[in-house]
Amino acid sequence: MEEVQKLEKRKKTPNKKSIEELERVVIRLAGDSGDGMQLAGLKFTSASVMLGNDVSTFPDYPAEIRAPQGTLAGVSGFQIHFSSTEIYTPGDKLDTLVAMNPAALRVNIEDLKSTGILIINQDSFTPRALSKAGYSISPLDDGTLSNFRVFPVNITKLNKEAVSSIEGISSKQINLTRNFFALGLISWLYARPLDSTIKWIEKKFSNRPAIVKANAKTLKAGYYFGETNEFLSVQYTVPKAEMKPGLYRYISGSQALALGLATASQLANRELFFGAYPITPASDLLHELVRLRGYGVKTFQAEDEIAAIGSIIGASFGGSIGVTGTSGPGLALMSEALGLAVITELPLILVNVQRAGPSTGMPTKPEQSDLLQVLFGRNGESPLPVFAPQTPGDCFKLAIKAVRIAIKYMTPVVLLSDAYLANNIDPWKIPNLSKLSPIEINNPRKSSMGSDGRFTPYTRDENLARPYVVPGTKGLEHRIGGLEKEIITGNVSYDPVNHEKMVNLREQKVSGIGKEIPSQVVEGPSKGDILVLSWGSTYGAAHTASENLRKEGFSVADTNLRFLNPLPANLGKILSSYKQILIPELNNGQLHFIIQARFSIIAESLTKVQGKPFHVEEIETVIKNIIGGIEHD
Amino acid sequence: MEEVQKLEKRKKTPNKKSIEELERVVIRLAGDSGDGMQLAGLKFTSASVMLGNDVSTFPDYPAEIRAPQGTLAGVSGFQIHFSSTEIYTPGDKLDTLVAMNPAALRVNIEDLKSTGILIINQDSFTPRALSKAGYSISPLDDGTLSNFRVFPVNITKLNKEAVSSIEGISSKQINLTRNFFALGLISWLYARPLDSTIKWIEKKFSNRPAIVKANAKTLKAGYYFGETNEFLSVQYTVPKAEMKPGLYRYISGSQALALGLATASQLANRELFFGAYPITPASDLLHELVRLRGYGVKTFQAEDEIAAIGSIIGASFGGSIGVTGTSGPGLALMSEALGLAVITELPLILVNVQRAGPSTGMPTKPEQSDLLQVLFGRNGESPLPVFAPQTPGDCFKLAIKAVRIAIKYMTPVVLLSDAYLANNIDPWKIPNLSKLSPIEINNPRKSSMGSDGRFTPYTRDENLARPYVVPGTKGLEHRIGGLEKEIITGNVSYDPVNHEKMVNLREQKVSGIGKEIPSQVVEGPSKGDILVLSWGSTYGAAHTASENLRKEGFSVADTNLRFLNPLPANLGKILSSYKQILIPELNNGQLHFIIQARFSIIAESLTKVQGKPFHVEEIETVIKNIIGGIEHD
Amino acid sequence: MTERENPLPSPVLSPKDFDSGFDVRWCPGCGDYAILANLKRVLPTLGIPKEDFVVISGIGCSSRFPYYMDTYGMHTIHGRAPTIATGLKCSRPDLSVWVVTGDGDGLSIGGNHLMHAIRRNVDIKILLFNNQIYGLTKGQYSPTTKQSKRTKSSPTGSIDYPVNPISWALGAEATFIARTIFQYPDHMQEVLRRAAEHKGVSFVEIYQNCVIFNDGAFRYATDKEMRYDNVFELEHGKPMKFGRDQEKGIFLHGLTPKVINFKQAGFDESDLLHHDENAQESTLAFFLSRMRYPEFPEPIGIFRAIQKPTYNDLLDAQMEEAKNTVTKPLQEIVNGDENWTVT
Amino acid sequence: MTERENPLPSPVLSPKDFDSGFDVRWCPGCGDYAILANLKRVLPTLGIPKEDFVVISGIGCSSRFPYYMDTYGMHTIHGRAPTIATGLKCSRPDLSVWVVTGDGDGLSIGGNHLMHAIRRNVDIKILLFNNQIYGLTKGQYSPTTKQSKRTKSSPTGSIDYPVNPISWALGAEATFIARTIFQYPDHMQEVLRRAAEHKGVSFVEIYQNCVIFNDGAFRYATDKEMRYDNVFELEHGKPMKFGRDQEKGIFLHGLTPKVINFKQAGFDESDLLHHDENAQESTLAFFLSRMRYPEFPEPIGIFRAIQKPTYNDLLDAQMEEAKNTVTKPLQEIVNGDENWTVT
Ligand SMILES: Cc1ncc(C[n+]2csc(CCOP(=O)(O)OP(=O)(O)O)c2C)c(N)n1
Ligand SMILES: Cc1ncc(C[n+]2csc(CCOP(=O)(O)OP(=O)(O)O)c2C)c(N)n1
Ligand code: SF4
Ligand code: SF4
Ligand SMILES: [Mg+2]
Ligand SMILES: [Mg+2]
Repeated sequence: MEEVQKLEKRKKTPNKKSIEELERVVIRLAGDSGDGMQLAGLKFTSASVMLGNDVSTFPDYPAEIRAPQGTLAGVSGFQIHFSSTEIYTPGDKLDTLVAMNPAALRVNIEDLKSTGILIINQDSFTPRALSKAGYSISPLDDGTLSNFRVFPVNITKLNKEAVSSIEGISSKQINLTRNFFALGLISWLYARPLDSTIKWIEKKFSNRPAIVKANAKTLKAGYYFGETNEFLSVQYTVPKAEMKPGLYRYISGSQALALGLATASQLANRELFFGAYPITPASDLLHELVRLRGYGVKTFQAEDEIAAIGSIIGASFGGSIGVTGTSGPGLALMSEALGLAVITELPLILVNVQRAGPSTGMPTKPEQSDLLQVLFGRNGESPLPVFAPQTPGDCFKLAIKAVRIAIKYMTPVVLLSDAYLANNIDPWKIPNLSKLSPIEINNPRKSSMGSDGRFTPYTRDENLARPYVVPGTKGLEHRIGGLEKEIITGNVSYDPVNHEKMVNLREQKVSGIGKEIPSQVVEGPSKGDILVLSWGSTYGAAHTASENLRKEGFSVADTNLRFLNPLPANLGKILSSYKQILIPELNNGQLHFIIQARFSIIAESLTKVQGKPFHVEEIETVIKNIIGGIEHD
Repeated sequence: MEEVQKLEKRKKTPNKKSIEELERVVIRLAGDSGDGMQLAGLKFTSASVMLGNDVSTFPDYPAEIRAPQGTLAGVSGFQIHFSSTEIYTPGDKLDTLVAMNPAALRVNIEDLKSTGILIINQDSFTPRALSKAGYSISPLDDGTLSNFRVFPVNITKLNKEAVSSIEGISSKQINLTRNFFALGLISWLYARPLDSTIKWIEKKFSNRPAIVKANAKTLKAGYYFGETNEFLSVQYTVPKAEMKPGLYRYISGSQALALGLATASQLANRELFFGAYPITPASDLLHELVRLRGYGVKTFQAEDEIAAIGSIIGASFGGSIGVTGTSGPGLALMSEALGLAVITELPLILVNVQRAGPSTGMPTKPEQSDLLQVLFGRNGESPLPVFAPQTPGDCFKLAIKAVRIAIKYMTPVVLLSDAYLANNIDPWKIPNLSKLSPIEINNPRKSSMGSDGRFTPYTRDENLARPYVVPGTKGLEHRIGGLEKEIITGNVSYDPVNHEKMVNLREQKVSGIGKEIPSQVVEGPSKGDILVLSWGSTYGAAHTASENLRKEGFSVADTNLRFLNPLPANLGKILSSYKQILIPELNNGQLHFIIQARFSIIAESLTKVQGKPFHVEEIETVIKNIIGGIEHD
Repeated sequence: MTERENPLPSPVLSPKDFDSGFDVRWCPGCGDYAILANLKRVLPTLGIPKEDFVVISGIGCSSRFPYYMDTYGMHTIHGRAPTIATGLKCSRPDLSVWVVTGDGDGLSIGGNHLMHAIRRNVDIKILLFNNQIYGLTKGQYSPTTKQSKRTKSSPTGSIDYPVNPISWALGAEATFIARTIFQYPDHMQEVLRRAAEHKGVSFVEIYQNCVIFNDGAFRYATDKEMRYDNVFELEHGKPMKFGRDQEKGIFLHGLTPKVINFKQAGFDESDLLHHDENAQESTLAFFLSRMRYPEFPEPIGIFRAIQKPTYNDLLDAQMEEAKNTVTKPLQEIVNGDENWTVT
Repeated sequence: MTERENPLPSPVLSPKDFDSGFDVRWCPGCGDYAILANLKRVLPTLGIPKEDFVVISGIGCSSRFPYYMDTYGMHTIHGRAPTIATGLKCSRPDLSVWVVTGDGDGLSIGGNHLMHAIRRNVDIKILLFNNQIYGLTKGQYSPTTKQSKRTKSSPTGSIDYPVNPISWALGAEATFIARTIFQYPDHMQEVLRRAAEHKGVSFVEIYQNCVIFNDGAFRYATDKEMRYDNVFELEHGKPMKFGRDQEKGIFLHGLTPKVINFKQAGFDESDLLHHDENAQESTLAFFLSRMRYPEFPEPIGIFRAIQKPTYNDLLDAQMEEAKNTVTKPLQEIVNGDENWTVT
């Protein structure tokens, strides 16, 4: 601890280097997947957040568990955007890149801004490592990096020097601390304090004092190296962002979803039953929820996705809040059972964390290409509500909303997240749970008894919802199932007109959820040249692009759909207020298809199907092109 | 045989009754599911077809295997429309109804035209049977049938009299021949010869002479009864239809599909591998194909639908023509594997025989509600061609076309049939197989070898198809799979730009199939007030309605889509030539959704979701309403 | 958690109380009727309130079962009943959860779920109606259909080797396994009662005759003349014998069974193999499951009944434990370990 | 039917010929490497041309296998490899079709397909890489994970009872069943060779160490000090014995195994239980499958190898028969029995 105090003092004594203030910065730490870049990135994020910056991050790790060391496939990166103004994306181009080996350099260099800072672990640029990364000549020597401000540092060596004298540290362990040296160095560069990281180290390794020492020591060594070494001549600071007052934390989409679901369970005073089968990138939801068992969250690892959704249908029938989480291939397997939930009108939540398809596709990469599947991927007319959170924090909100709607309307609800949203880490203003309104259950009413004295499970309330009656309730025994059912009694019916009525009732019930959906709000002018209509996680990039262009004086508005079915009631009116509608999405135009179908309009589609989120710039460019086109008219 | 000759003679001797010629007639034979109505209907159809009528039929049987005798649920019906002009549907309203018991009467009476002929088996109208059918008073007595020409006949008694003297006939067997008495009676009424039926009986029961005798005898007894009995005073005839010269048979959609697939297999000179799991109404395809084993059709009954499609993916990889057949719930289960076929670019055919949904729905009833599912029910961007035959005969044609396209373009193809098309029986002009052009295989070309001397399975030809190389081919060993693959080499690739290119290539390949699709042809005026745009099996009703109205002088054109993806290239132009587009379909507006999305137009939707095909009249009414609306403009 | 009313004291119930009032829609003569009648007789005797029973089925003729029982029920989708029952039982351990399935529903499309429910020892009661055919889809062969049988989908004879449901359930580590026959009412009621009382998964194979598509498949076991030679009842601790005069006995010969007319041969009952349904290891039960007609008489009754903690109990124990270790309200978990205040 | 070239005479192949040139992407130290190396050694010795091998896998670390073999191959979807292999083998009986699967891929999501492929005796070779964990999804428990194990999805210990893959395969009526261990190269090669040569389905469980998520799960069987007491090799016709000095033997005690230091106790080898891999009934194999560490030493090698016509042969026989009975061209079938001419 005295070490830290010393450090703090040092920081206060002005050093000879100049300090420059920046509005916002994007950095990326990249190395081999064994190099601990994710951890270093998280700690840098913590420190930035504690400093009061607005932050957005993007972790990016290899598909393989342990790809061969030093290969391009094994590169792991963590991007952090920190800012003194509100930000919505992890940033496009990098101000600074830290590359721990040649492979990391090769994979990431194209994202570095020209004149950007490039910190390289020079020790790792061995001939063998270079050739593994596919370099025949070292890029340090061939002039290809001349656009950047390159700082080769002997990180391996310096780290070793810092750590090797500590007692109880094996040579294998020594190299595992390199990430903290790098973190120290970059922390100095952007004037991030080390205390939160040191506290974390102390807690994490509390029973391994040598490891605590080693990590802390090399962290500081990196910091001092930046401070004392001549070649980094400028230190950058990013002032506090103005943020709404309140208690904040940072949170990933997966965490927020898990917490939202647990909160919903408490609000409904019903157990949450989470049945799932592991699949990337949805497994984290299971890992998060299993640790919330103490809060009435029951988890069940099923034998496959069909069993997962089956289990939650059973649990929902029993009165629990049935939830499952999956990704594309698993969703495909759930199609049939989801149809059963639709026709039995049981509440449940299906979280689909989208990844790049088709088929197995690119399992770790984000995409928004399951939208049409969740809407239409079932046999027969099988409508259900679909919501898509826009940010990690929104995952919490929409998780609660989904449970509320599912129970109130007796319907399955799909939440569309994606690999980006699930892993992305954003600061989040923590809600006060006691302020959230309880979720009420649709209990049976007197009117649900038929003339023969038997319970009629398909009587409907004013929302067209049927009563939620669970086994164990005396006198209300009833049977439900997948065959078409008679209006009111729920008995099996093959009557043609009854079938048509039931198809329409199910449709009307879901459309009726429109009244629960807030009016769509547009940012920017309420009429004008162009409206950027995004959905779900593309919010950040779309909004930032629009805002940037508004600042440049363009007539651009933007709005993000969090409710894909039913669509907000005022959407049609909004769409008709702009000359052009631009729909950016991480697929081949699925929302675009829906919008054209629903509103018979011609909209522009901007698609990106690269397993990567949009860059702000990509959207800006297209908007400008379109506006250019309009002005030529 | 002498009996038949006698009968023939009798027929030629003019009887005292008057004969009236009709253009077309719709009759329905209805009874308990144990009453043999399907068989009687089929035989009546045969006879009509032999007479040269155009014919269309619609069998309708209960969902239960053996519903309790005499109940409404147990009623089985067979409708026959026979005509001297071309017809396209089994007809809306009935000219004649034969009701073998009170339940059959109750279920079917609403479809009988007023003044229609109602023949009733009076013996079955016992108090017990009446009450089973939910009648408290006999409808024969309460005047409710006064709109019809009612002919109560003691069919049970008359049949017994005809048959009981035959040696070797048990009392149980006696009652089983009643359907032939009824068939005889109605055959007289519409002047159908009995010879084809008698021949069939002789063949069918060749080793049970007593049964042959009994059936033949009661058949004739029924005929003579009609002829001699006073109360049926008019005999109706329907002259031959003018049909294209050629060899004809009658055929159901299931049969035609099976024969088309077997023919395609011969054209491609590849074994057909049919892997399926039984499901109503698709099981018949398995039953038909298993009998074609002698023609190189291998069938495999899998443990479920996932295994079924898996097996055909394996068989296709091996070089066979992989085909599966299923219905809604099974299709849902196949979603994931279908995506694998898309990304591995293997040819296969999935026949989806649509039934009423959602979930288990009404398994025996037709619906067109899986269109969006086959287009979009897979994770990721997963395009594939979708064809929908319009008639049983068209099933044969499109089965061959599907195989041709699948192999030429290396893609799975979906054929959308439905419960109506599968069971519906139409006369069919039999094609000459030797006139069909062979199906060629996309063999590997020199250009498919990479620079490292390894085969590159994702090289593409001018159609963007990859070569079809099967295991066992020396030197072309390669691996395929569900992960995104590198352009050309097919190696696993996580490269963002490669992914986007592959997504687009798959899309373009499927769009490119457009050039294989005939230009959409419109019947009626090439521009005008209204275009009726139907798809698949709604062809008959939509076309008949339009034609009827054209005859009445309305400006109505009609066209039927057999190719749902890609859509015919000239469709956009056609759509723009009419003031209104009306899209009738047996779902809640799925093609309507697609058309609006693709062409940004406003179209009218006519939906029917009753598990029943359209009546011509239903479409006529809507067309007239719309035209009325247009004229008010 | 739920709007349960106080379940005690439960009124005395009769089979009629379990009548749902629906028209039963099986074919006349279908073996399913007998099973329905017997279960309706057993349920009222269990001391469980009617509203605590739930019957979950898949798809098939047999799976129409829930509609005919005035309990809670769900007629779900093909092969998935065990998954729904598992979720229900885990979330509501207070309920008595029954699964009704067929040889197609349970062993063809649903084999995996059945196996996993069995393996986990979820406390559900599984009744497999085995008619060795797909009834509802009108007569294709099933995974239990005898090889060479001609059916709709195998006009020249099925080439599938049938699975042995009892051996299969043993391979899946079932804690309770029994077999009974649709025409053995007393036996069936006893087996159903025991299945109900077993704490853990109960797997009961019921031979059931499909009169339409596979009539007579079990005649060897139901025919008055034939049954004595082809079927024997397992009784815990008792010697295994059969025949019209109980004159034939089963002997253990290494690891294979031998049938000997032990009375004639001068053996004593005590020389016969004795049944031990509680044997911890499943080898005896497996051995018994291999005895199939026509080579051997077929054992019916309880092959195995052992105690292992149920999945749902283990799950609840972990839930309890977790709840007991909770020290802070959910709000604090939501707040997280690292947070900061913006003022 | 296909564009096969004349497959004979096949050149002499070496393991290197099976190298696909892809970078192998398993974690350093993963047990999968050893299996890959051993299979590459066995395939060239089988006298089968390289182009006639096909390796089909599902999804999982293990399922990346086909990419590393220069044969035909397909990396399919999770759990479905047996279905694809079945279709392939039935349509192309001339090929040597291998399935590579994991404990999750094969026994969790894919259990049903595996069971049905086994039951049907399709002539495919199934290798189940059992590391008792889900590797690819980063460490959740699998159906073979030991109870109480803490994993990502069971932080306080798994409550699932594991399945015994050998017992399970016996319940599915496998005709060839074997077990081997990733660190027993010679044994594995012998087992793989026998599996390849078996006509019918071959089911081989391979213990495989996941260094990242379940390291040491099989230490009892691979550790130099421990293996002698914990593992014994089954040899057809030979007595079952083990121990550093082969001093311990297996005795049959009714239907349960007994382990006795038979040398000390004065028994002769001939008193020991002898292995019979060809036993028609599967009871012996089942009995052996129940011997699990730590209560018993675990048998490895071939549990069972019996002959039954394969599914694909039966299918081809029916096809042949059908073709032989064909008397008229397809055109006549298309024409139908009842037709008429319009002129
Ligand atoms: C996903 C799906 N596939 C297929 C079917 C069709 N199907 C319904 S029941 C059944 C088999 C029934 O056999 P079994 O379980 O033995 O029941 P049984 O009718 O003999 O009682 C099949 C194949 C279906 N309903 N759903
Ligand atoms: C339909 C589907 N569900 C889930 C997954 C995710 N998944 C991939 S591999 C796997 C389990 C792998 O375990 P195992 O078969 O034991 O293979 P290992 O990695 O241990 O070799 C899972 C759950 C998937 N790819 N597809
Ligand atoms: S088809 Fe068979 S199983 Fe189904 S109801 Fe009829 S007799 Fe019973
Ligand atoms: S995670 Fe385990 S099984 Fe997968 S490659 Fe790594 S060590 Fe092997
Ligand atoms: Mg059955
Ligand atoms: Mg594993």
